Amino acid sequence: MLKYIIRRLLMLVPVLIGVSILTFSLIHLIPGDPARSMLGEKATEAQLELLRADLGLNDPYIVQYGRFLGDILQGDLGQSIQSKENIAYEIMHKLPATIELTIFAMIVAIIIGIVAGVIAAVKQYSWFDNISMTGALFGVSLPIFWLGLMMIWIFSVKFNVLPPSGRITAGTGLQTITNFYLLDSILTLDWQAFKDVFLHLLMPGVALGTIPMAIIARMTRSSMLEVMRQDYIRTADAKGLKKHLIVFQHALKNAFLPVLTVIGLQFGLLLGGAVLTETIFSWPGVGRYVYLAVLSRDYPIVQSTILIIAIIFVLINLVTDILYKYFDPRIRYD
Amino acid sequence: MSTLLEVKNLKKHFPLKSSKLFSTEKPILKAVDGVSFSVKAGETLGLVGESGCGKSTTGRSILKLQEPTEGEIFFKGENITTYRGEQLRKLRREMQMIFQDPYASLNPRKTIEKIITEPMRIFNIPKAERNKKLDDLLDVVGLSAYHKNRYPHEFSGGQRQRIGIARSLALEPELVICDEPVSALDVSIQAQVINLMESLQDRFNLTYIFIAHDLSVVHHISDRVAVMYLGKLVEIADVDDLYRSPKHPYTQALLSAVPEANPHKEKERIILTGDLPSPANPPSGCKFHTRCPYAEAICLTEEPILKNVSPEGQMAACHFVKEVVEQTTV
Amino acid sequence: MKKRNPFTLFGFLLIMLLVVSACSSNTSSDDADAGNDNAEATEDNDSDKTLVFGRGSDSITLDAAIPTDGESIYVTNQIYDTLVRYETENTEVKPALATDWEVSDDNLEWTFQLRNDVTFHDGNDFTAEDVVFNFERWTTSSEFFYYGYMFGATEDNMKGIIDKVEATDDYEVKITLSEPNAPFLQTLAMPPFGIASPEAVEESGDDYFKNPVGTGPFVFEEWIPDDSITVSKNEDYFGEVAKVDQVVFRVIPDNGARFMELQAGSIDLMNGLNPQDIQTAESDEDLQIIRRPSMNVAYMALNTDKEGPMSEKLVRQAINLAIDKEQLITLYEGIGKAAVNPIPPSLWGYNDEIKDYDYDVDEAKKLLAEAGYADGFDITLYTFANPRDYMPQPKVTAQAIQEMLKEVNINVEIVENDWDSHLTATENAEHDMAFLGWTGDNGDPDNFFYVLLDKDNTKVGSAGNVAFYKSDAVHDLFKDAQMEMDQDKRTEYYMEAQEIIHDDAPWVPIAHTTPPLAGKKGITDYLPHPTGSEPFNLVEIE
Amino acid sequence: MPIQPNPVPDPEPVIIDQQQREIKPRRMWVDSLLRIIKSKTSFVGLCIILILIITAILAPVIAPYSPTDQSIIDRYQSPSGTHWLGTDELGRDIFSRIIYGTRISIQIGLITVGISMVIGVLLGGIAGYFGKWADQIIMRLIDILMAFPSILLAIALVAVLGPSLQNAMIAVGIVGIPQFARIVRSAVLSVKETEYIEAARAIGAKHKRIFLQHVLPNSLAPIIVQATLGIGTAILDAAGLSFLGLGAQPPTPEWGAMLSDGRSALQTAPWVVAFPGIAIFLVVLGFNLFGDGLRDALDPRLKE
Repeated sequence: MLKYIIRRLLMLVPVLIGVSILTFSLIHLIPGDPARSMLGEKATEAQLELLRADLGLNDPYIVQYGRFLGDILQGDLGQSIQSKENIAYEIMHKLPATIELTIFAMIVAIIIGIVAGVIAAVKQYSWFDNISMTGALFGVSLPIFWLGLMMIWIFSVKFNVLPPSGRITAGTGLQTITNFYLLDSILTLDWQAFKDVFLHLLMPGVALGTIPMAIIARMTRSSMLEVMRQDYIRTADAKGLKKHLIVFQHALKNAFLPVLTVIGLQFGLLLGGAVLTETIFSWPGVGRYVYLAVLSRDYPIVQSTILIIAIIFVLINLVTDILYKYFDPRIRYD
Repeated sequence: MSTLLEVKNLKKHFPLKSSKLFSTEKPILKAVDGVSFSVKAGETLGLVGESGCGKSTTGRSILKLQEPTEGEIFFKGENITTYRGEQLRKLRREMQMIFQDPYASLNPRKTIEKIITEPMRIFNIPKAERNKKLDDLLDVVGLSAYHKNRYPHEFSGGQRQRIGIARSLALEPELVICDEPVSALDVSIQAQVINLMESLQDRFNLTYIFIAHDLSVVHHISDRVAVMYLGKLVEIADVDDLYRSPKHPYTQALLSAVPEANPHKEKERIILTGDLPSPANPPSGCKFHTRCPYAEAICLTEEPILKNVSPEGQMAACHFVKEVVEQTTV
Repeated sequence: MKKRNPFTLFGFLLIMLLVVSACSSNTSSDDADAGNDNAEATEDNDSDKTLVFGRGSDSITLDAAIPTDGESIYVTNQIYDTLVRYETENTEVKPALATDWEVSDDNLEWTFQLRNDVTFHDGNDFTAEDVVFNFERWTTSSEFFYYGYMFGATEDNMKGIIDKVEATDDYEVKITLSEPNAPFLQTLAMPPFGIASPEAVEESGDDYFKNPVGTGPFVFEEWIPDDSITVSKNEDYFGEVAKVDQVVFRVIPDNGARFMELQAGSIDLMNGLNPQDIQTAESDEDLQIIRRPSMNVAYMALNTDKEGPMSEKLVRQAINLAIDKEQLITLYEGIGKAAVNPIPPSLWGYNDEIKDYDYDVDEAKKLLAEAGYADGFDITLYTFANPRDYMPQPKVTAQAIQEMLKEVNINVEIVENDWDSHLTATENAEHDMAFLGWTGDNGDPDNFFYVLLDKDNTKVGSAGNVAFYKSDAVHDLFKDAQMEMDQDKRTEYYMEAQEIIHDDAPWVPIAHTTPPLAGKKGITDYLPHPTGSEPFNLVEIE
Repeated sequence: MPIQPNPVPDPEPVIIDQQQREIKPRRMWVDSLLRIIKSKTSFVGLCIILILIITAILAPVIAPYSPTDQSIIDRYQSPSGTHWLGTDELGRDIFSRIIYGTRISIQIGLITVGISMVIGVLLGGIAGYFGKWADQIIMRLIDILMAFPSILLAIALVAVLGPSLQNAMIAVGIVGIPQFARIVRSAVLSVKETEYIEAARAIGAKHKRIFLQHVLPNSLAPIIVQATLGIGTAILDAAGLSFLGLGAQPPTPEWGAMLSDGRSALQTAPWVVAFPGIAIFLVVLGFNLFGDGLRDALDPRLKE
């Protein structure tokens, strides 16, 4: 197992290098002079020169890349053109918001997805099966930005039961420790804040979790159906084991592996979907950060944020693969 | 009869994937490990051996569908081992192949016409000539013209193999390598196809290398037979000599397994013990020693070379050929 | 292989979550601590009154001297004081850091008596030397745009018309001008001339813009970019100490979402109400609409400096003719009046004899043909994503104009940027046409005319005159008006200038608005100032 | 143990039968079509797609108004007899805009998938066909592309290229490349091992011919499935970019952009947001249903 992990980590190195090269090149993909496109077409030559020197655009690419890589390895992601803010600091500040949102969305997706999938499989061709699978099909086709707006319209405008944006009501006075507000409110036993944060999470979380929920439900169902056709399940059935015992003790355990892969993949995709969700719900995370940076042509921010998210994505995939190997009795790793 | 093809010390090794994480030593599968023989124009050489012995690899290496690891191949006196690209493509006109599996060797998305005329298209033969040739070929292999717009799946195995044969003859080659052309076919159809091939040989003056795992099939069509075991030739001889008096214990074992037409004739069957060793990890010395009933100490350490064992030019690779001869002739 | 229960996965995930959070708190322990302090501070005053103000975009900077945008000034206005301030409801000047002032007969020497009981938020005493420091600081860089606009500073003459600033006593400052400047006192009341603590400026250096220190009614607490800025009451304020303990400026970019937050009660007050939401707010018994007195203009600047059609007067007039302002103004849902001149009619000096270009497509086509553009041309219209007080629906307005100009074969490509980038782009003259607007800072017409239409302010990279309109005749009139102290004579100059401007048509004036704010019913004494921002010390919340 | 082989090979009818089923091209298409029509869901998908195409072609006939005609006075009218789906912020007829939007969506779907497919097939084909270092290099490149969440990569690319529908299509197209490349590669790998490819080499066919005439046609089924599903995803992603203001620019009646423009009136005129969203949803659903059906019909092994 350790060997496998080491090998996977080694395989990660070229991918990460590639990822860094690609994000590094982003700024050079800008048609024309990147400095000019950041400062506008009538910027004076002196201003341009200043920015070029600032970004080191005059050096050969290889030198620039080396410096870029060196800076990253030291945790220096440069600074914003507009606000001159330290980007690494900003990302560290905003990342917890995004991670909290994606984890919440994923938990919603996993719980509802697996439960719906299992019931649909156990009661194949029942009305529940039909409805939940139709729902799942709809789920993967829904534009989440539309879903988000419709949820706001229904739950905030029509019924006014959920807050339409943000992470927390200003002035709630939550003591921040980890910047994962839900966790913070638990740690400080601030139940008022917990409720507030939870309500804020609900709509964006569900909106973001819709697609993975649908995919997990479909995967769970088909994987369960396959497992339940296997001999050992029939044997268990023949032995007279209780139905729910068969389902949960035997079938689900074995049907879980393909679901796990899907979960890992979707987790990464959520990071992308977060851009739309965070924009709609004014969620102060990295998704909205990178979006605003795109609008204001703040390329260093775009570059760095994308790099960080890609690294997280790659790591999540790695963890999924390792978990997969860990749980799969059929796979050996020597 | 002049020598059409000569193979000298042909080797084909495949590197295997290492199962260890950081091993410097890469295991190698020696599919063909030093094979030499020659084929005369107009004759048929049978190449026989169990599956995995390297006979198909030998055939593919001669056609250079696979690049030989070592050794030389002479075709009409020219060393074609180093041929690449355009030179090699030209060579295809003179050397062709008939494949083992008639179900897999025809592109399912092309019509019979397309399949058979494709070689001619590749070599830019004019359309009129192509069409005439197509009709001829269909006729020769026993199919009718109305088949030409059909797809392979509409034919039976035997018919498909005829299509494959027609394709290989389209460029009028001199040498045809037949890679177990009938092993996938029904017995009744096997005979038809072999008869067809024989008549085609006469008609077009073809030279065959006929690969088979089955001595009985080869007996009928071959002029000479070469027997392979784990990437090596163990015996090569005229067909009649070989069948009458096999010199190598492996040949003997193979022959003894061939059923006789006369059920009353008593026959001593030689039963080989043990499994076929893996070519990735072949035995030392004589590769056959693990299963040879006559094996002795020398066989474990020293590899026998292929040598003349009879005045007729029969060759075998065994340390004890003489004794073997005596014992079996008694 | 042993059997493992896959459901330990959930446990595993939870542990991962904990580890990740632990890591994040480790790596950013500094700010986590800072966060703790803040949180504790707020927790201590749990019963404190916090006013949450929702707005569309974040401040660009908290350094009072730099920003030109309303959102930044909104906040700096709380943190800083100026020598003089405006009256709460109009642009009359009243004492602030200066208690008294007098001007010499030649109108060149201004002497200010300063308060002696003021301390900066960092504890330093406020003295005359600090005023000198600030004035000198403003001449060190063209980054301090307002100084340049208001006092005519250029790269060659960074001081502009301010010759000398001296501390004649600990609490007396003398400012010597090189030429008379009529709106001078009005100008000094503008928030950009807020006095910053010299020590803080020097200490923070490049980071001063996010660590502002002034003398104002509120003390800066925290800035979470794109999210919120928190200021808390200055207990030692020399003026009226704030009635609320904290003001949080929250960024909620979407007007609709912001209004929903207000409806939901998570914010107390907001600007940038969508015009179409006014009715909803009025019919909501928990909410009130507060209208800001009008002193602004929204316009479409035509880049007269750009080679091609925009440099032709006939084309610019044709564009004015081709725009159906009556239709356009309906997009304002009753909060706007069609604009004719660059200044709002409420301001003195407004020329009401000028008749607006009538909507006339045929005439417009004729003019275009005359200018040689009968077949039309392609052109860009730069607009911004975030609504502004004077233009609540920039994108829709842009589309409406796009469609109108299509009638006269002008093919408009809309380029939408966020607010910061829009300012940068237009200052850099990238546009053919651009939306922009202006809210008067000091109640003097000069503050509109000189900033927006004088050739002095056409420097690419920092232009306030984004039409890049360079008329010497107009420049002379503006200059004369600046140096003339008599208001009647100044009015004459401005009347004449408006006629020239109307004819040259560097703009399509669009609208003057009375920007609506919406707030909870419980808010009292919120008195919106015509200049667009006001200190919050008088506001009371239930 | 007697050494094999038995001189009389077993005619294995089972294997033959199976292989025959796999390689009946014409029959396969007919069968697939029948299966799709029989399956209710994929039939629904097919219908949606057909309606979409017909609508796009007949847009000027179907739409009661021009998609860009504005009448500001009539803005934000709720759905009625004159304006079936109401009007938007400039008084434009939403129904007409959605009808014309079908053209944009089809254009987006085809061009984007076209970009992904051509490059993906090329890369995946080369990787699978030539193997070795070509495979190594290409697949590492694909790995790198796949290391980015797709929407994010698209956003980054648009950020660099500048916001426009054309650039959004390029970006979404690039983001879709890895999917195609991987699918094509694995299809090519399995086709490459077949004897008819060796046969083609034996008759002297050049790589180009072998690839285009033999390998590609036999790898088609998964490519078609991916293309169908890909169109749905592409429309969704491009709408997302337009929603963020990074795609279609006004006055293009692109659904994502329409939805985005209607946001500010969510309280007073929710239909401005609702209907374009439903249009996106239906079309994406159509391609998803049809793609799923195609997958089941064309290649049972590709089932999830």
